[in-house]
Amino acid sequence: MELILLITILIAAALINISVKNRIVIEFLSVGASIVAFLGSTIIALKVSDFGIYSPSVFFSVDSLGAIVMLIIALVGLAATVYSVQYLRRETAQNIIGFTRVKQYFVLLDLFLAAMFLAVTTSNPIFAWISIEATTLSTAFLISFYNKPAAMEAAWKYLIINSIGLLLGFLGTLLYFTYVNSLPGNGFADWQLLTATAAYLNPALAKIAFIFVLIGYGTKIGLAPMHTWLPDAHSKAPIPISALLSGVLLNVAFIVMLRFKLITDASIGPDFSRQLLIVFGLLSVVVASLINFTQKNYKRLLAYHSIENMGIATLGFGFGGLGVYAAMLHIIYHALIKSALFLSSGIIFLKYGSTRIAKVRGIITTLPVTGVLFLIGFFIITGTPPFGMFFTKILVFSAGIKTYPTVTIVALFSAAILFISFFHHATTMVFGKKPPEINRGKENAWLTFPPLVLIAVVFYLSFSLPPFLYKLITNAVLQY
Amino acid sequence: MTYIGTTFIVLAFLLFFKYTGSFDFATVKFNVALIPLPIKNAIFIFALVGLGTKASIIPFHIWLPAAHPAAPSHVSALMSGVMIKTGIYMIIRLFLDVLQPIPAWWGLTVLALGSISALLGVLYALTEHDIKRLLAYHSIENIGIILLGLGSALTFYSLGMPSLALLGLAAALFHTLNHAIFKSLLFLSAGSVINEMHTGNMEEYGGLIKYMPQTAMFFLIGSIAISALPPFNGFFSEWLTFQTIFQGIARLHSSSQWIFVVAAGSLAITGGLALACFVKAFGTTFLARPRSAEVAHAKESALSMRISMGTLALLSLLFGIFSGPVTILLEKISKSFTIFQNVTSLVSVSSRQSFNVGNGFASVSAPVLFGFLVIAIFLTTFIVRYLVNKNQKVTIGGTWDCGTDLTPRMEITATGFARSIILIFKNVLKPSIQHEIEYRDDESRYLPKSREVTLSVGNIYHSYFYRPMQTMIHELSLRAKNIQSGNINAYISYIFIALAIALFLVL
Amino acid sequence: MNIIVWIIQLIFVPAISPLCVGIIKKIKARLQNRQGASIFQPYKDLWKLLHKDEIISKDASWVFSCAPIIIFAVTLVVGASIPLFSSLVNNVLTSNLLVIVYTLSIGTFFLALAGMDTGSAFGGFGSSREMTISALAEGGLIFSLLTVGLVGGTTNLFAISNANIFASSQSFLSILLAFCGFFIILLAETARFPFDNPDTHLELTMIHEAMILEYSGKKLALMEWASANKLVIFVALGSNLFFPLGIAQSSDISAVTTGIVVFIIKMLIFCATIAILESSMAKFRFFRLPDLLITSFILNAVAIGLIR
Amino acid sequence: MFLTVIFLHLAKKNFTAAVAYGIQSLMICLVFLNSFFETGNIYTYIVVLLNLVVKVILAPLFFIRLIKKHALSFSVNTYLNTPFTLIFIAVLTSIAHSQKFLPLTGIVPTHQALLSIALSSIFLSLFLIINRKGAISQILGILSLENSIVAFIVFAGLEQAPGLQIGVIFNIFVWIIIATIFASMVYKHFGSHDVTSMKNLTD
Repeated sequence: MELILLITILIAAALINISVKNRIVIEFLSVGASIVAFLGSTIIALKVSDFGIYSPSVFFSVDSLGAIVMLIIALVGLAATVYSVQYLRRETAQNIIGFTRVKQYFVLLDLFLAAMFLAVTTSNPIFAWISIEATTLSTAFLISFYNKPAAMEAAWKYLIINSIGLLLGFLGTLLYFTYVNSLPGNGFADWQLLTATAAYLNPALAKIAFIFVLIGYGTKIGLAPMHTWLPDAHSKAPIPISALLSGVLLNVAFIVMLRFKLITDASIGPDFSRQLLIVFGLLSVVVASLINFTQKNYKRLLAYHSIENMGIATLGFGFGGLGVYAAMLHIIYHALIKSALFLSSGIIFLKYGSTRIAKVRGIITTLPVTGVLFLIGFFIITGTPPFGMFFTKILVFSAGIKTYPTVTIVALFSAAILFISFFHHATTMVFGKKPPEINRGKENAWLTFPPLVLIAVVFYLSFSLPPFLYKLITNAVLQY
Repeated sequence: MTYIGTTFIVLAFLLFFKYTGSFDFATVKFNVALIPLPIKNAIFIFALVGLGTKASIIPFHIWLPAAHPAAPSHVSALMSGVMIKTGIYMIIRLFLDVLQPIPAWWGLTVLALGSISALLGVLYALTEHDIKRLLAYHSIENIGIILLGLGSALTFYSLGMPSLALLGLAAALFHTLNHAIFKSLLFLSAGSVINEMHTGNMEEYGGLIKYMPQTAMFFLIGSIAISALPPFNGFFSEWLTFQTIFQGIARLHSSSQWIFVVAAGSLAITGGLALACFVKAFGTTFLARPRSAEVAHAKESALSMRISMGTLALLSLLFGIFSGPVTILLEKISKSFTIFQNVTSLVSVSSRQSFNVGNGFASVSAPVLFGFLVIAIFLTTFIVRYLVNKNQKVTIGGTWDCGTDLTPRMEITATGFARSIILIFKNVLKPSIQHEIEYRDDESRYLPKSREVTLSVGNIYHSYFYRPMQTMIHELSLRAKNIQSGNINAYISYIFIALAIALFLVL
Repeated sequence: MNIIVWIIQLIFVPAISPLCVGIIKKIKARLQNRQGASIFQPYKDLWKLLHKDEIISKDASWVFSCAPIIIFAVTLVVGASIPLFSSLVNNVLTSNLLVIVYTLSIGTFFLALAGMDTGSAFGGFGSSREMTISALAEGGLIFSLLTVGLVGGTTNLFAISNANIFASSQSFLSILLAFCGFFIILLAETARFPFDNPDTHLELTMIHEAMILEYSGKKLALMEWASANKLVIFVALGSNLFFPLGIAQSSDISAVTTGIVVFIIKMLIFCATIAILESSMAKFRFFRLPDLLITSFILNAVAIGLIR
Repeated sequence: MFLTVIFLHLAKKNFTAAVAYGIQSLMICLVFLNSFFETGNIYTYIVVLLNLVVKVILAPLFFIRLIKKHALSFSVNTYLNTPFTLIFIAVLTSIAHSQKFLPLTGIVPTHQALLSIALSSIFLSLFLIINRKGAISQILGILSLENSIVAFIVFAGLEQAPGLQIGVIFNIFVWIIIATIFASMVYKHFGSHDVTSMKNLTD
């Protein structure tokens, strides 16, 4: 029941916001909605960890993986919403935007969150497709939020490329129904049914279907070579949206793809899908790390870095075995840290008014707290030993070295290249000599708090997993 | 920089995992036999590169001299004393313990690397005039010496001479210990000098011995110890290393013998050059007249610092005098390795602390030597002071300099001191000398107004190894950026092509 | 009896070293058709210097005044721990070849420091050159001693001179090569032609003299004496390690006396060679010296390679 | 329908292109209608009607209004000139008809020809998007891609529950609105509909 509740509340908040005139109310509504969403999804996650699967109605069913991603959406969504209140106030103060835009922003934000929840929790592939398309549509305007040519261009590319990708995905999705539709019934098939009847699927058809799905949703996940829209969109969107896009949306698309992988494996065994995943994962890792080596814009830096991490997760699922577990953890860590990094980079952006790495120097002197946050986040995300991401990476690679040594070694070295470039950029930004015109300013707690919380969570997770989360992950691993 | 090293280490461990299915050393060691030889060699190379970067062996050393001036002195003391030793520890652990049995060429490779980094390390140290970079390069040199002991140990063991291997390991461990002591001492005293002078550039020091005598004393002791002069500890560990290598020369034949000969030669020359380098360091820092006004404000360092330095100095003397027992102890420790469980030791300490290696091949008694020196010094002083011409008049005068008045610019600089050696080894160091002469007038070229000589050493590792690598990656990255052409039609065609290729590969 | 031998051993080097220098000077003078001073002149010089007053530079520190004593003491220690005329005092405590080499370099170390201490323009480059040469010489020295050590199967100098190293004829060649190497090092270490000119004060050429330029009185005496000791030490090493003939094996008077006589004869030969060399050849340019030292190093390396 | 796709390729005028899209959608509706007559499911009828409203009437109207507003009767030129385009079309069509895609086109053996045509029109629409530089042409291309996919589905007998179809159509509807708005915004910002003028975001 909570599920219906939280989704309806989100949508309701959005709809009410359309008519509300008062800014405070809007902010209050959306923050409240996201808090409710957070609580609801925690309850659901607990339930799932107890009963294995949770489906309030035939239309909805949340499995372990879904629960995990729900938690991510809820947490990051909450952080982003809280953050955006203050962030937009700052921008209105610098009169970059007006009230109507703020309203639009929150409406679309809530819709976006709702769509993502739907995509994860629905039990029907087509509906999942519809909701993912809905995320595209709701974020398109958010990306063109600042209404500058560059933002416009990013949004246009985002719209066109994703639509194409998703249409291909649509075709692939429907190809899975070839057998199910021949069955009597109203043709409303959910994941379980598809998986159950996958064995009767024509193998060649299953292969084609998976290719379409992988290309289609891969576009949304941002796997090379379909990643091209991602850096543009992520770098041009408002910071909280970039955090959501990079931290959450990718994962949503990812798990939908994974569910199709499940069906395909049930039909023709895992090898086929694994090989495809490895190819695309490796491509993404290599391309992202190479491009990042000479990156001039820190938001794009982060964006490409998400591509790389998605690639690593994909590799993990491709390697299978231990890699799956590692990839799950990796996705979780990445979602939280990457959004934290984006949020803190937002503070930097507000301070320096530029997203160029060359312009940003000496954060540690101008914004001490943010600087520390940024640095810690950077250390975690690049897989520096004490933190979780190091172990996930190592586990992924150690899963790979058995079967695909060359792939692993290439991935390892591109990871090293990425670390070096990232290290160089991050240190020059954080330390280094601050430009004279920027003076030390005090930081707003509302802006520094959300990323702080996210990083704290990752800290906690990287040293001890709470039992219910552990149970969820293990179940998910067993399932996928 | 070190991350590349880490990557290689990770790679080596992944290879372990691949064949033994575990990251745990015990397990790996238990079924090390599962690893085929070529893979083992690959592991060796990866591990050597990785750990070599950690331990800053030439040519993987460039991060160390860069890191030291940045770090505060006590941190550098730790870095040189302890941090780079972790690499050594891992090398010992892996090659002597986990990966046994190993082919002989591993040991010889380590030996060769050791001699290279010992020799080049001290040469680069000679070229430096920043005191901390100088000390950093000496750490590299000492790591090389440690590797010499280690490499000979590896070689001996794989050639079936376990007791010699034990000796080599003991030598390596002893030198590790000693280096930790005297290098920390040197860094601390250098640090207190820098605190007073606010610069690491030795060209601006000079005459500090009059302003901070005790620090000078400690630095002197450190220098004596590190340049392996008896009776301080540096000498005895180097002596042991020498003995190990001599044994190698005596027992082995053909190519391996030659590698040992080269190792001995490089070690010998390294000793000589280290001596020269520390004459330069101590001389230009503490002796002669001040080269900058800063010196006059220098004060003796704080008591706590002096105490800690004093302790270290005392330690380095004690470890020298009781080198025999210490070595025995270290051998006991190294016997904890499974391969050395029941190996007859070659080192023995007889009465009068005489400290024998390889029954009568070599022996020295540190206390006797020390006592002998002390007695001789006292005797000489006594005779010269009090027996011969007691009422000698001593007058203080200026330094004679052909009648000209002597300015600080006339005394030798650190660069000038090392210049001859640099020019002798110019094929290795690739020095570049630029003369900038400003004449009084353009007509006569005989009256230079000012002449500036810059003597700099080309960093061949940057220019031939790291720079090309970096440019290569940079190029690749620029190529990769062409993917992001900004043309949406191109982007869509990527998707189309990916789809087509995938479909065609499947169907 | 042993005690007496020991005492002789202890005082032998400082006692005989001025004579050695005197002999070289005399022979050189003869070769230049000069009468030359008596061979006991150096004793008189030392005595005179010891009774002179001193001037010490105001820039000098305690290093300056301690250096002569340390250097002299070092030569005493080394002199006592090498085989001079008898190999029966088998000193296993300090007479290891590495110990000797490195103890000698204590002397070099302090000599160079003393040279820099007064901050004169000469002392600095003097010690720079000295360190350059000694650094390169060290390898050759160790290797040449190591060769005989390997032949004799030990690195204890007395044991080496005791062992009959000419037992096996094929090691003769390597010993000969090693000796050539050693002789070059001897010239370098004792500041002789073609490395250094012991009796010039021309700033272009002097090395050893440049370092002790500031010394006077007792300290100068000690310095001179110490360098003389060093010469004797090297002569002794060369003669007793490479040609250990007639060295006293037992402690009866005849053996010891023959030992002493034989050693003095050897010393005469060495002095003559050095003198003839010095008056027959010119000093090398400084940057040609490394070639010479490297040559000796290579010779020794080959010698080691030849040992079977 | 296949012909309309080709026509879209050839059409120089945006106006005609829009009209052609309308005709294409009409075809889809007819196909749906056909299936309605087969199944007699009333929901399908609603779907047909919605399709008719959204795709056949509204969408072209939007475009025509857009075209009128910005007075760009002529579409921006293509990468390949007409003959090459035709050659490409021929190649793609033959590929789509080739044996390779038998598993895809053989889902319903009776409809194999139709399926092949639908598949080829999918490819052609993709190629259209790649080939055209005009914003509107790209929108049309995507829509025709969607149309051809729908056609493929219908021929392959993969219709979903009408509820879902309505959802999909709603989706498309929203998409069309957003796309047209963006198209006009693009025109506002870049002064033309030439998407190749958007090249600021590289690296």
